[in-house]
Amino acid sequence: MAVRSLAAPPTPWSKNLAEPKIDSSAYVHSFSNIIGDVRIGANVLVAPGTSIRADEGFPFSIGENSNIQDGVVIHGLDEGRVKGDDGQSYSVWIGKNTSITHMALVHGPAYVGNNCFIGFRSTVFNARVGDNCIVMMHALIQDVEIPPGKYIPSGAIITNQQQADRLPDVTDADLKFSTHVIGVNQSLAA
Amino acid sequence: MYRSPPQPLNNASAFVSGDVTIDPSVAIATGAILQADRDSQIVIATGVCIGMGAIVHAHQGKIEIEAGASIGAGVLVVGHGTIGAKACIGAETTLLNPAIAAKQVVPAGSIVGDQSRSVTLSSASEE
Amino acid sequence: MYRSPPQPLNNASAFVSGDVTIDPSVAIATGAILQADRDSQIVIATGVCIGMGAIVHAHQGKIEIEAGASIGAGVLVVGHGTIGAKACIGAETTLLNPAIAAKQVVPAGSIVGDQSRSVTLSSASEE
Repeated sequence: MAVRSLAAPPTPWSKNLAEPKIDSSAYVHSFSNIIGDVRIGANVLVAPGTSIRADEGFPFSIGENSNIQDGVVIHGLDEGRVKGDDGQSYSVWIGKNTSITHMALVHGPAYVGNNCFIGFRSTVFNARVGDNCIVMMHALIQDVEIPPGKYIPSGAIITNQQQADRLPDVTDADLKFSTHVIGVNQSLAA
Repeated sequence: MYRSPPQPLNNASAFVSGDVTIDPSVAIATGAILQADRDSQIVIATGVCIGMGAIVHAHQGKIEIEAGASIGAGVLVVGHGTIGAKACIGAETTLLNPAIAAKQVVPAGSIVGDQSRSVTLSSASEE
Repeated sequence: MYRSPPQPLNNASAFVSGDVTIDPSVAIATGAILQADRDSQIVIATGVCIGMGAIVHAHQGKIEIEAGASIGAGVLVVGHGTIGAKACIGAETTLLNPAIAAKQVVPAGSIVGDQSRSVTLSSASEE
Protein backbone atom coordinates (compact mmCIF):
# COMPACT_ATOMS: atom_id res chain seq x y z
CA MET A 1 0.00 0.00 0.00
CA ALA A 2 1.21 3.45 -0.86
CA VAL A 3 2.10 5.43 2.19
CA ARG A 4 0.72 8.91 2.29
CA SER A 5 3.27 11.57 2.95
CA LEU A 6 1.67 14.88 3.63
CA ALA A 7 3.36 18.13 4.42
CA ALA A 8 1.87 19.98 7.36
CA PRO A 9 -0.13 22.93 6.14
CA PRO A 10 1.40 26.29 7.02
CA THR A 11 -0.25 27.59 10.18
CA PRO A 12 0.40 30.60 12.39
CA TRP A 13 2.53 28.40 14.63
CA SER A 14 4.23 26.24 12.02
CA LYS A 15 5.47 27.82 8.86
CA ASN A 16 7.74 25.06 7.68
CA LEU A 17 6.48 22.23 5.55
CA ALA A 18 8.09 19.19 7.14
CA GLU A 19 7.10 15.80 5.79
CA PRO A 20 6.72 12.55 7.70
CA LYS A 21 9.59 10.05 7.51
CA ILE A 22 8.03 6.63 7.39
CA ASP A 23 10.08 3.43 7.29
CA SER A 24 9.29 1.38 4.20
CA SER A 25 8.35 -1.63 6.35
CA ALA A 26 5.72 0.33 8.28
CA TYR A 27 2.06 -0.17 7.45
CA VAL A 28 0.13 3.05 7.36
CA HIS A 29 -3.51 2.64 6.52
CA SER A 30 -4.79 5.00 3.88
CA PHE A 31 -7.73 6.02 6.08
CA SER A 32 -5.42 7.81 8.47
CA ASN A 33 -3.95 11.23 8.68
CA ILE A 34 -0.25 11.83 9.29
CA ILE A 35 1.13 15.30 8.84
CA GLY A 36 4.28 17.19 9.71
CA ASP A 37 7.57 15.99 11.18
CA VAL A 38 6.58 12.47 12.24
CA ARG A 39 9.27 9.77 12.27
CA ILE A 40 7.87 6.26 12.04
CA GLY A 41 10.12 3.24 12.56
CA ALA A 42 10.25 -0.26 11.10
CA ASN A 43 7.17 -2.53 11.25
CA VAL A 44 5.01 0.13 12.84
CA LEU A 45 1.30 -0.31 12.24
CA VAL A 46 -0.93 2.73 11.86
CA ALA A 47 -4.60 1.68 11.74
CA PRO A 48 -7.57 3.38 10.07
CA GLY A 49 -9.06 6.50 11.60
CA THR A 50 -5.89 7.68 13.31
CA SER A 51 -4.76 11.28 13.35
CA ILE A 52 -1.06 11.97 13.91
CA ARG A 53 -0.61 15.69 13.49
CA ALA A 54 2.77 17.29 14.11
CA ASP A 55 1.56 20.70 13.03
CA GLU A 56 1.78 22.48 16.34
CA GLY A 57 4.21 20.62 18.57
CA PHE A 58 6.86 18.55 16.75
CA PRO A 59 8.67 16.30 16.03
CA PHE A 60 7.01 12.99 16.89
CA SER A 61 8.82 9.65 16.96
CA ILE A 62 7.17 6.21 16.92
CA GLY A 63 9.60 3.37 17.50
CA GLU A 64 9.82 0.05 15.69
CA ASN A 65 7.15 -2.64 16.10
CA SER A 66 4.79 -0.25 17.85
CA ASN A 67 1.17 -0.07 16.79
CA ILE A 68 -1.25 2.78 16.68
CA GLN A 69 -4.79 1.44 16.63
CA ASP A 70 -8.09 2.68 15.21
CA GLY A 71 -9.17 6.16 16.20
CA VAL A 72 -5.98 7.17 18.04
CA VAL A 73 -5.11 10.86 18.12
CA ILE A 74 -1.50 12.00 18.55
CA HIS A 75 -0.94 15.71 18.77
CA GLY A 76 1.32 18.11 20.67
CA LEU A 77 1.29 21.54 22.21
CA ASP A 78 3.50 24.17 20.68
CA GLU A 79 5.30 24.54 24.00
CA GLY A 80 7.01 21.74 25.89
CA ARG A 81 9.36 18.98 24.83
CA VAL A 82 10.40 15.57 26.15
CA LYS A 83 13.79 13.96 25.79
CA GLY A 84 13.74 10.90 23.55
CA ASP A 85 15.92 7.82 24.02
CA ASP A 86 18.24 9.23 21.33
CA GLY A 87 18.93 12.30 23.47
CA GLN A 88 17.07 14.64 21.14
CA SER A 89 14.03 16.65 22.05
CA TYR A 90 10.54 15.67 20.90
CA SER A 91 6.99 16.78 21.32
CA VAL A 92 5.84 13.14 21.41
CA TRP A 93 8.11 10.14 21.82
CA ILE A 94 6.69 6.63 21.60
CA GLY A 95 9.17 3.81 22.13
CA LYS A 96 9.48 0.35 20.60
CA ASN A 97 6.99 -2.52 20.84
CA THR A 98 4.38 -0.25 22.35
CA SER A 99 0.64 -0.38 21.68
CA ILE A 100 -1.48 2.72 21.61
CA THR A 101 -4.95 1.16 21.46
CA HIS A 102 -8.29 2.29 20.09
CA MET A 103 -9.24 5.93 20.63
CA ALA A 104 -6.33 6.72 22.94
CA LEU A 105 -5.04 10.29 22.99
CA VAL A 106 -1.31 10.97 23.31
CA HIS A 107 -0.85 14.70 23.56
CA GLY A 108 2.62 16.23 23.73
CA PRO A 109 4.66 16.96 25.58
CA ALA A 110 4.49 13.19 26.15
CA TYR A 111 6.92 10.31 26.43
CA VAL A 112 5.79 6.69 26.28
CA GLY A 113 8.55 4.11 26.75
CA ASN A 114 9.20 0.70 25.22
CA ASN A 115 6.83 -2.29 25.60
CA CYS A 116 4.01 -0.13 26.93
CA PHE A 117 0.29 -0.61 26.56
CA ILE A 118 -2.06 2.37 26.50
CA GLY A 119 -5.64 1.10 26.81
CA PHE A 120 -8.83 2.09 25.04
CA ARG A 121 -9.70 5.77 25.21
CA SER A 122 -6.94 6.63 27.70
CA THR A 123 -5.09 9.94 27.62
CA VAL A 124 -1.41 10.69 28.16
CA PHE A 125 -0.69 14.42 28.33
CA ASN A 126 2.32 16.30 29.65
CA ALA A 127 3.67 13.10 31.15
CA ARG A 128 6.32 10.38 30.94
CA VAL A 129 5.26 6.74 30.99
CA GLY A 130 8.24 4.47 31.71
CA ASP A 131 9.07 1.20 29.94
CA ASN A 132 6.82 -1.85 30.41
CA CYS A 133 3.88 0.06 31.85
CA ILE A 134 0.28 -1.02 31.31
CA VAL A 135 -2.35 1.70 31.27
CA MET A 136 -5.86 0.21 31.07
CA MET A 137 -8.97 1.90 29.71
CA HIS A 138 -10.46 5.37 30.12
CA ALA A 139 -7.49 6.48 32.24
CA LEU A 140 -5.90 9.91 32.42
CA ILE A 141 -2.16 10.34 32.90
CA GLN A 142 -1.26 14.00 33.19
CA ASP A 143 1.57 16.08 34.71
CA VAL A 144 3.34 13.01 36.14
CA GLU A 145 6.20 10.63 35.52
CA ILE A 146 5.17 6.97 35.78
CA PRO A 147 8.07 4.73 36.83
CA PRO A 148 8.76 1.66 34.65
CA GLY A 149 6.69 -1.49 35.07
CA LYS A 150 3.62 0.07 36.69
CA TYR A 151 -0.03 -0.87 36.27
CA ILE A 152 -2.69 1.82 35.87
CA PRO A 153 -6.21 0.38 36.24
CA SER A 154 -9.19 1.36 34.12
CA GLY A 155 -10.72 4.72 34.93
CA ALA A 156 -7.71 5.90 36.97
CA ILE A 157 -6.90 9.59 37.03
CA ILE A 158 -3.23 10.05 37.79
CA THR A 159 -2.40 13.73 37.98
CA ASN A 160 0.00 14.05 40.88
CA GLN A 161 3.37 12.47 41.43
CA GLN A 162 2.50 10.89 44.80
CA GLN A 163 -0.17 8.82 43.09
CA ALA A 164 2.23 7.89 40.33
CA ASP A 165 4.90 6.73 42.77
CA ARG A 166 2.47 4.39 44.56
CA LEU A 167 1.09 2.59 41.56
CA PRO A 168 1.16 -1.22 41.70
CA ASP A 169 3.51 -3.26 39.55
CA VAL A 170 2.39 -5.07 36.43
CA THR A 171 1.49 -8.72 37.05
CA ASP A 172 1.51 -11.67 34.63
CA ALA A 173 -2.27 -11.60 34.47
CA ASP A 174 -2.22 -7.95 33.41
CA LEU A 175 0.26 -8.78 30.70
CA LYS A 176 -1.89 -11.64 29.47
CA PHE A 177 -4.92 -9.40 29.16
CA SER A 178 -3.14 -6.60 27.38
CA THR A 179 -1.43 -9.03 25.01
CA HIS A 180 -4.85 -10.37 24.09
CA VAL A 181 -6.05 -6.87 23.30
CA ILE A 182 -3.00 -6.13 21.21
CA GLY A 183 -3.82 -9.25 19.20
CA VAL A 184 -6.96 -7.47 18.05
CA ASN A 185 -5.00 -5.41 15.65
CA GLN A 186 -2.18 -7.64 14.53
CA SER A 187 -4.14 -9.30 11.77
CA LEU A 188 -4.31 -5.96 10.00
CA ALA A 189 -0.63 -5.95 9.27
CA ALA A 190 -0.42 -8.02 6.14
CA MET B 1 -14.90 8.61 35.26
CA TYR B 2 -12.64 10.50 32.95
CA ARG B 3 -13.68 11.00 29.36
CA SER B 4 -11.42 12.34 26.71
CA PRO B 5 -12.42 15.67 25.22
CA PRO B 6 -14.22 15.73 21.90
CA GLN B 7 -11.74 15.18 19.16
CA PRO B 8 -11.80 16.64 15.69
CA LEU B 9 -12.77 14.29 12.96
CA ASN B 10 -10.52 14.10 9.98
CA ASN B 11 -12.52 11.58 8.09
CA ALA B 12 -15.40 12.92 6.13
CA SER B 13 -17.00 9.53 5.65
CA ALA B 14 -17.30 6.13 7.24
CA PHE B 15 -14.80 3.34 6.66
CA VAL B 16 -15.77 -0.29 6.31
CA SER B 17 -13.38 -3.24 6.03
CA GLY B 18 -13.68 -7.02 6.16
CA ASP B 19 -16.83 -9.14 6.36
CA VAL B 20 -19.33 -6.44 7.26
CA THR B 21 -23.03 -6.73 6.40
CA ILE B 22 -25.01 -3.52 6.72
CA ASP B 23 -28.73 -3.30 6.10
CA PRO B 24 -29.49 -0.56 3.57
CA SER B 25 -31.63 1.28 6.13
CA VAL B 26 -28.76 1.77 8.54
CA ALA B 27 -27.66 5.37 9.23
CA ILE B 28 -23.93 5.80 9.76
CA ALA B 29 -22.49 9.19 10.69
CA THR B 30 -19.19 10.62 9.55
CA GLY B 31 -15.94 9.19 10.78
CA ALA B 32 -17.34 5.82 11.83
CA ILE B 33 -15.14 2.76 11.36
CA LEU B 34 -16.55 -0.75 10.96
CA GLN B 35 -13.83 -3.30 10.77
CA ALA B 36 -13.97 -7.10 10.88
CA ASP B 37 -10.73 -8.97 11.37
CA ARG B 38 -10.01 -12.16 9.48
CA ASP B 39 -12.44 -14.95 10.52
CA SER B 40 -14.65 -12.34 12.14
CA GLN B 41 -17.83 -10.65 11.08
CA ILE B 42 -20.05 -7.63 11.69
CA VAL B 43 -23.78 -7.75 11.00
CA ILE B 44 -25.88 -4.59 11.36
CA ALA B 45 -29.64 -5.00 11.18
CA THR B 46 -32.37 -2.70 9.94
CA GLY B 47 -32.83 0.77 11.35
CA VAL B 48 -29.63 0.88 13.33
CA CYS B 49 -28.11 4.30 13.92
CA ILE B 50 -24.34 4.64 14.33
CA GLY B 51 -23.07 7.95 15.66
CA MET B 52 -20.19 10.12 14.58
CA GLY B 53 -16.76 8.59 14.98
CA ALA B 54 -17.98 5.30 16.45
CA ILE B 55 -15.68 2.31 16.01
CA VAL B 56 -16.91 -1.28 15.75
CA HIS B 57 -14.07 -3.77 15.56
CA ALA B 58 -14.95 -7.46 15.39
CA HIS B 59 -12.28 -9.81 16.64
CA GLN B 60 -12.43 -13.59 17.10
CA GLY B 61 -16.11 -13.78 16.30
CA LYS B 62 -19.16 -11.92 15.24
CA ILE B 63 -20.55 -8.59 16.41
CA GLU B 64 -24.26 -8.36 15.82
CA ILE B 65 -26.10 -5.07 16.16
CA GLU B 66 -29.80 -5.82 16.19
CA ALA B 67 -32.68 -3.86 14.70
CA GLY B 68 -33.17 -0.29 15.82
CA ALA B 69 -30.18 -0.05 18.15
CA SER B 70 -28.72 3.43 18.60
CA ILE B 71 -24.97 3.58 18.97
CA GLY B 72 -23.90 7.02 20.19
CA ALA B 73 -21.09 9.19 18.95
CA GLY B 74 -17.59 7.96 19.70
CA VAL B 75 -18.69 4.58 20.99
CA LEU B 76 -16.09 1.80 20.78
CA VAL B 77 -17.20 -1.82 20.37
CA VAL B 78 -14.43 -4.42 20.34
CA GLY B 79 -14.39 -8.21 20.27
CA HIS B 80 -17.49 -10.30 19.62
CA GLY B 81 -21.06 -10.32 20.93
CA THR B 82 -24.45 -8.76 20.52
CA ILE B 83 -26.08 -5.39 20.98
CA GLY B 84 -29.80 -6.10 21.36
CA ALA B 85 -32.69 -4.59 19.43
CA LYS B 86 -33.44 -0.94 20.23
CA ALA B 87 -30.63 -0.76 22.77
CA CYS B 88 -29.32 2.75 23.30
CA ILE B 89 -25.58 3.12 23.87
CA GLY B 90 -24.55 6.54 25.22
CA ALA B 91 -21.79 8.53 23.59
CA GLU B 92 -18.15 7.62 24.21
CA THR B 93 -18.90 4.30 25.83
CA THR B 94 -16.53 1.35 25.43
CA LEU B 95 -18.05 -2.13 25.04
CA LEU B 96 -15.77 -5.16 25.19
CA ASN B 97 -17.33 -8.40 23.95
CA PRO B 98 -20.80 -6.84 24.32
CA ALA B 99 -23.81 -8.73 25.67
CA ILE B 100 -26.31 -5.88 25.65
CA ALA B 101 -29.98 -6.84 26.04
CA ALA B 102 -32.78 -5.50 23.88
CA LYS B 103 -33.81 -1.96 24.87
CA GLN B 104 -30.97 -1.75 27.36
CA VAL B 105 -29.68 1.78 27.98
CA VAL B 106 -25.98 2.30 28.65
CA PRO B 107 -24.93 5.71 30.07
CA ALA B 108 -22.45 7.84 28.17
CA GLY B 109 -18.80 7.26 28.96
CA SER B 110 -19.23 3.77 30.47
CA ILE B 111 -16.86 0.84 30.19
CA VAL B 112 -18.72 -2.46 29.88
CA GLY B 113 -17.02 -5.86 29.75
CA ASP B 114 -13.65 -4.75 31.05
CA GLN B 115 -12.02 -7.83 32.63
CA SER B 116 -8.80 -6.17 33.64
CA ARG B 117 -7.58 -5.98 37.22
CA SER B 118 -9.08 -3.13 39.19
CA VAL B 119 -7.04 -1.48 41.89
CA THR B 120 -8.19 1.02 44.47
CA LEU B 121 -5.92 3.99 44.16
CA SER B 122 -7.83 6.44 46.34
CA SER B 123 -5.86 5.63 49.48
CA ALA B 124 -2.64 6.30 47.68
CA SER B 125 -3.65 9.88 47.03
CA GLU B 126 -4.72 10.61 50.60
CA GLU B 127 -1.31 11.13 52.04
CA MET C 1 -45.58 -0.64 31.47
CA TYR C 2 -47.11 -1.53 28.15
CA ARG C 3 -45.12 -0.85 25.06
CA SER C 4 -46.53 -1.19 21.61
CA PRO C 5 -45.06 -3.96 19.51
CA PRO C 6 -42.62 -2.99 16.80
CA GLN C 7 -44.50 -1.61 13.85
CA PRO C 8 -43.49 -1.68 10.24
CA LEU C 9 -42.05 1.54 9.00
CA ASN C 10 -43.41 3.07 5.86
CA ASN C 11 -40.83 5.79 5.53
CA ALA C 12 -37.64 4.65 3.92
CA SER C 13 -35.80 7.71 5.10
CA ALA C 14 -36.23 10.53 7.59
CA PHE C 15 -38.87 13.19 7.10
CA VAL C 16 -38.02 16.77 7.96
CA SER C 17 -40.41 19.70 7.92
CA GLY C 18 -40.34 23.29 9.18
CA ASP C 19 -37.44 25.15 10.74
CA VAL C 20 -35.10 22.25 11.45
CA THR C 21 -31.32 22.68 11.67
CA ILE C 22 -29.29 19.49 11.58
CA ASP C 23 -25.53 19.34 11.92
CA PRO C 24 -23.93 17.36 9.06
CA SER C 25 -22.44 14.86 11.53
CA VAL C 26 -25.85 13.74 12.83
CA ALA C 27 -26.96 10.16 12.14
CA ILE C 28 -30.70 9.77 11.61
CA ALA C 29 -32.08 6.27 11.27
CA THR C 30 -34.80 5.25 8.91
CA GLY C 31 -38.37 6.36 9.55
CA ALA C 32 -37.54 9.27 11.81
CA ILE C 33 -39.72 12.38 11.63
CA LEU C 34 -38.50 15.84 12.57
CA GLN C 35 -41.17 18.43 12.43
CA ALA C 36 -41.25 22.03 13.63
CA ASP C 37 -44.58 23.81 13.80
CA ARG C 38 -44.96 27.43 12.75
CA ASP C 39 -42.97 29.71 15.11
CA SER C 40 -41.19 26.65 16.43
CA GLN C 41 -37.76 25.26 15.77
CA ILE C 42 -35.62 22.13 16.06
CA VAL C 43 -31.84 22.33 16.42
CA ILE C 44 -29.75 19.18 16.40
CA ALA C 45 -26.07 19.52 17.35
CA THR C 46 -23.00 17.58 16.31
CA GLY C 47 -22.71 13.85 16.89
CA VAL C 48 -26.33 13.27 17.75
CA CYS C 49 -27.79 9.87 16.90
CA ILE C 50 -31.53 9.58 16.28
CA GLY C 51 -32.95 6.08 16.30
CA MET C 52 -35.31 4.29 13.96
CA GLY C 53 -38.79 5.78 13.80
CA ALA C 54 -38.16 8.47 16.38
CA ILE C 55 -40.43 11.52 16.21
CA VAL C 56 -39.37 14.99 17.27
CA HIS C 57 -42.16 17.52 17.08
CA ALA C 58 -41.45 21.11 18.16
CA HIS C 59 -44.49 23.03 19.30
CA GLN C 60 -44.66 26.52 20.79
CA GLY C 61 -40.90 26.82 21.07
CA LYS C 62 -37.57 25.28 20.34
CA ILE C 63 -36.38 21.72 20.84
CA GLU C 64 -32.63 21.58 21.17
CA ILE C 65 -30.81 18.27 21.05
CA GLU C 66 -27.28 18.91 22.27
CA ALA C 67 -24.00 17.41 21.11
CA GLY C 68 -23.57 13.66 21.32
CA ALA C 69 -27.06 12.86 22.58
CA SER C 70 -28.36 9.39 21.67
CA ILE C 71 -32.07 9.09 20.97
CA GLY C 72 -33.33 5.50 20.93
CA ALA C 73 -35.66 3.88 18.44
CA GLY C 74 -39.28 5.01 18.55
CA VAL C 75 -38.71 7.86 20.96
CA LEU C 76 -41.29 10.64 20.86
CA VAL C 77 -40.29 14.19 21.77
CA VAL C 78 -43.07 16.76 21.78
CA GLY C 79 -43.26 20.45 22.73
CA HIS C 80 -40.20 22.55 23.51
CA GLY C 81 -37.12 22.09 25.64
CA THR C 82 -33.66 20.63 25.70
CA ILE C 83 -32.05 17.23 25.60
CA GLY C 84 -28.59 17.73 27.10
CA ALA C 85 -25.24 16.74 25.67
CA LYS C 86 -24.51 12.99 25.65
CA ALA C 87 -27.87 12.17 27.19
CA CYS C 88 -29.14 8.72 26.31
CA ILE C 89 -32.87 8.28 25.78
CA GLY C 90 -34.00 4.64 25.82
CA ALA C 91 -36.20 3.22 23.09
CA GLU C 92 -39.91 4.02 22.97
CA THR C 93 -39.71 6.77 25.56
CA THR C 94 -42.03 9.77 25.42
CA LEU C 95 -40.63 13.15 26.40
CA LEU C 96 -43.02 16.06 26.85
CA ASN C 97 -41.37 19.50 26.95
CA PRO C 98 -38.06 17.81 27.75
CA ALA C 99 -35.58 19.18 30.28
CA ILE C 100 -33.04 16.39 30.10
CA ALA C 101 -29.67 17.15 31.70
CA ALA C 102 -26.35 16.43 30.06
CA LYS C 103 -25.37 12.73 30.32
CA GLN C 104 -28.76 11.87 31.80
CA VAL C 105 -30.02 8.36 31.08
CA VAL C 106 -33.72 7.71 30.54
CA PRO C 107 -34.78 4.03 30.64
CA ALA C 108 -36.61 2.56 27.66
CA GLY C 109 -40.37 3.00 27.65
CA SER C 110 -40.51 5.92 30.09
CA ILE C 111 -42.88 8.87 30.08
CA VAL C 112 -41.16 12.07 31.16
CA GLY C 113 -42.91 15.42 31.58
CA ASP C 114 -46.44 14.10 31.66
CA GLN C 115 -48.48 16.69 33.58
CA SER C 116 -51.83 14.98 33.29
CA ARG C 117 -53.83 13.85 36.29
CA SER C 118 -52.74 10.52 37.62
CA VAL C 119 -55.30 8.27 39.25
CA THR C 120 -54.68 5.19 41.34
CA LEU C 121 -56.67 2.48 39.68
CA SER C 122 -55.61 -0.59 41.65
CA SER C 123 -58.23 -0.16 44.44
CA ALA C 124 -61.00 0.57 41.94
CA SER C 125 -60.53 -2.83 40.36
CA GLU C 126 -60.85 -4.66 43.65
CA GLU C 127 -64.59 -4.21 43.97
